[in-house]
Amino acid sequence: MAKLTIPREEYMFPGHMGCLGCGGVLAMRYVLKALGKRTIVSVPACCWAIMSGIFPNSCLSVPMVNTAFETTGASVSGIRAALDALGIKDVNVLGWAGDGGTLDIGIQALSGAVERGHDIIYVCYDNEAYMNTGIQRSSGTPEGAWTTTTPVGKTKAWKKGPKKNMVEIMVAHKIPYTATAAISYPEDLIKKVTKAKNIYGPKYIHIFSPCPTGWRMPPGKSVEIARLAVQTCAFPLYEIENGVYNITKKPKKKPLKDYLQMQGRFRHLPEEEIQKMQKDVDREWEILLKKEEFTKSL
Amino acid sequence: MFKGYKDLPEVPMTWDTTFVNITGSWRTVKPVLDPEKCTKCYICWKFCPEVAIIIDEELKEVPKIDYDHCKGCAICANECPKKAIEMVVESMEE
Amino acid sequence: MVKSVITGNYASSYGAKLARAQVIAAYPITPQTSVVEKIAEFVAEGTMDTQYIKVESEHSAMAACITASQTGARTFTATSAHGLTLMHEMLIWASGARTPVVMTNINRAMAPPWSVWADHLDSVAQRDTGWIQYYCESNQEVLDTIITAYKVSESREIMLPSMLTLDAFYLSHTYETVDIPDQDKVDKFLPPFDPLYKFDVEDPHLFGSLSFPHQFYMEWRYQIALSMERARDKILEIDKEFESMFGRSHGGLLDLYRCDGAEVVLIAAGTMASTIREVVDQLRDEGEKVGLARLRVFRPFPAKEIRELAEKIDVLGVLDRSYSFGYGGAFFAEIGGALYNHPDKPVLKNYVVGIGGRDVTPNTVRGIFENALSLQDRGLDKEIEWIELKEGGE
Amino acid sequence: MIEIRFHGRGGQGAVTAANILAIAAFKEGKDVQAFPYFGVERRGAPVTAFTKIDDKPVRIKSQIYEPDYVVVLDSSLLKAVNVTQGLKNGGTVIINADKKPEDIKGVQGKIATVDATAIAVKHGLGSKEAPIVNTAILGAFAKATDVVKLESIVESIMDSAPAKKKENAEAAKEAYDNTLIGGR
Repeated sequence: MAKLTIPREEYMFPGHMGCLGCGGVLAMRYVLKALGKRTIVSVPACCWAIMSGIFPNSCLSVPMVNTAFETTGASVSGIRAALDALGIKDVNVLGWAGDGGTLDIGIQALSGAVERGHDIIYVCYDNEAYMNTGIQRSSGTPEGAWTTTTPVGKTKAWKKGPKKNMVEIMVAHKIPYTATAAISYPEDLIKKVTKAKNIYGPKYIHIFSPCPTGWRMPPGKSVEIARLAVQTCAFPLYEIENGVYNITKKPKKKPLKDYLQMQGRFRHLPEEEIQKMQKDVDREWEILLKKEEFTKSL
Repeated sequence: MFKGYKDLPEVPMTWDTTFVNITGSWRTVKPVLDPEKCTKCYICWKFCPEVAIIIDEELKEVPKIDYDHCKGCAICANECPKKAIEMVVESMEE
Repeated sequence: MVKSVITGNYASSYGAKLARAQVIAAYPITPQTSVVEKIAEFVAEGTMDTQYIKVESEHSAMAACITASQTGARTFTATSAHGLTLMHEMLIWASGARTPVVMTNINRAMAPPWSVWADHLDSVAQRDTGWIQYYCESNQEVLDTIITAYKVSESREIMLPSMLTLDAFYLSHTYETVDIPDQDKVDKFLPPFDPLYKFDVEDPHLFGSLSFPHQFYMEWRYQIALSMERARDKILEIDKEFESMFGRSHGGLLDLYRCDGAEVVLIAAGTMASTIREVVDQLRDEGEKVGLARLRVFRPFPAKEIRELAEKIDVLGVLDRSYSFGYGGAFFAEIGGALYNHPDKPVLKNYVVGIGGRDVTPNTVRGIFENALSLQDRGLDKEIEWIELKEGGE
Repeated sequence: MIEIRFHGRGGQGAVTAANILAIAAFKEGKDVQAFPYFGVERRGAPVTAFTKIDDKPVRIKSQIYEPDYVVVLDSSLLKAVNVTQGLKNGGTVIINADKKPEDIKGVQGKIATVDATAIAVKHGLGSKEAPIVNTAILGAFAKATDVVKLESIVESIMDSAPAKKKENAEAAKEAYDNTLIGGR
């Protein structure tokens, strides 16, 4: 008789509007298992603003507010300030936005919020494109990917340029805690969110949240693809606490091809492009190992 | 529950949970769990995005699938270490 | 009660302090900066207990105020011109979420070209956002209106945000005598903020989720419309209540000056009105039957009061310190609309004046009155006239 | 004016079906209009789409409340949505179902059925979990009504089907041949 490896308590009701196999739903389910009932969630325009429920239904058992697309950082600042003004203690203030809402339109408010040092947790559930509006490219879309605004065509118009590295941008803000997580490793995810919960100040957690609809793959493969992303080092799992890097999953590296070929959004890639991407992943992984080694030695 | 502006809360907010949404009607294939093969590791419960796999209090029983809400995404079938869950094409029962 | 000589900006900071704003989120912009600087001083000196968020933009200022209000705190902010227009999306959000935020806006011209001087386009252009709008004439009115605005906005049957505006430099940087009321007296007048709905981990709801066309979006908008109508009487009621406690009224929605027996009246908002009062007195002494109607509240629009005034006079001159391209002044358009179905209509003329902070001197006003008076017998000459416009050409 | 209302779920191609039908009618010289109504662009969530066909310009810009025909791309919707609401009497309901019309309960009006799902899967349209049934159901529509000819639908498919044009055209023809039309 196995013991559960993650908390049993649920803060999410069935019947939400998430697509089949949605990674972003699992991300929320796990984060709330770590944060618990005393949590207020601020959600901008994104998949989560819709799937959280259409009037009059909500799919969470914690208070949640929908806000304008650019405003998550500002919205959570307002909530924390009000809680402090009203003397309401031990409530987690959670900003919850997608890659577009975090890396693009919401980056200014996020930078402002963390620079001001508000006691908030900001989670970016990253499905690597504007999925709620039907899979348009964002700065979180990985190089080489098909989206409806990088439709490949005859001119190889897939997404060019590297995925914007939001984690490093947050590290540059010198906030107390930043981490990456993935829905395929809920134990690791929950451990990191719990750690963030007990640190005062701004915390940023970037959660890899596959979108079967947008990545052109069967819904049942969401968790498996998120596992492969970590095992191929396409999406490393690590945390940075006051500038010190700590890699929480050091896999026996699998070839990037295993990860790419399961997804329709990469199916068009010629061999030499895949090789180039493999080199990029290898190089980034080496840099990360060096960062860990170096910052731990200080 | 609300019929018009006279009985609506003036702040646009929700009053109920999504549990009432029968999203089970979305699926075309449904997971069927074979109790013989199930080792009650509850990995299917862990990875279900619909919170539609029900486990008992003492963690002794084979998990039950809430077909009112399961969308048939097949993550559970994909993740089950014992391949105890099979995706079956939804038959046209009434 | 302390009589002192302060600027309109400081009057605004004192208003926020006396109203015990609990969360302030603001971003600096000329000519509003001394509002937020003064508040920072209060906080640093420990004389104001507030959470002051120095946001990175005005858009974030309003976003933070909205969620702070939804959490249950009384919120305040201040901005001007480009800051206000950057907030436009969030202004609509604030009324849609029924968050009674109170904001000071310094009326300033929109670029390009750059101009930091008085102009009403910034706030007039926000007339459709569901915010109650007060246009102040004096620093005293600025301070008092912040306090009364909270009481109106936070009453359960209103629950709508308010902005009060003051002209750049003519008030924001102009020192005037202002009576700063005692805190305990203001506390008696203005009860703590107690919203019916707010974030509560013991009573979770989702605020602001999607509503299908066939559901209740239209009904929520109608509720806002009803609240804005109820705000007419509420503003008058609270203006009287304030007068009984503090001995001052600022004229409710339409602040009339010597309109009894007047035949020619000018309608104007902001500091121009003070100059017009001066000229009205001079012309009255010269036997001219003139008066001033100061448009104090633009939203909700005082249509009834304007109709009651209009039926008694021959000529109504509407001074607009903004202009809606392809139409005319906004006040002129709305006043004309309000009079359309009214049986007795005066001659109605639009004087576009003081754009970009151009000075509205007593002579300017006297010239307008002379033109308006001449219309009594010869009728309307020109429907819209830009006053003291540099034509050049010869 | 002929009004057709489509009921489906996100990802099944209801919106494209309405468009293809409109283009088919356009090819027969008619004036047309097609538009969707959905709040949630979600795979699986109910979607409604409308096609209007007339000899003179179609001007009304509102949903269809009294359809002449209703097309149901997913029979599981019969439980969730009152698909025949406002159906004109004598109107026909075309349903994707592996059942005979007589066995369809709870739906009034003349009924036509075809197993569009099986046809779609057979022609590799969409995936097993989420087959795209729109071109097949349009074949059934051509059979069950005299609004447009099968050839126009096939031609419209060849023009505008985003992918697998030939397979989609085959699916429409196969559905046309296998459509069962009820008596009532």
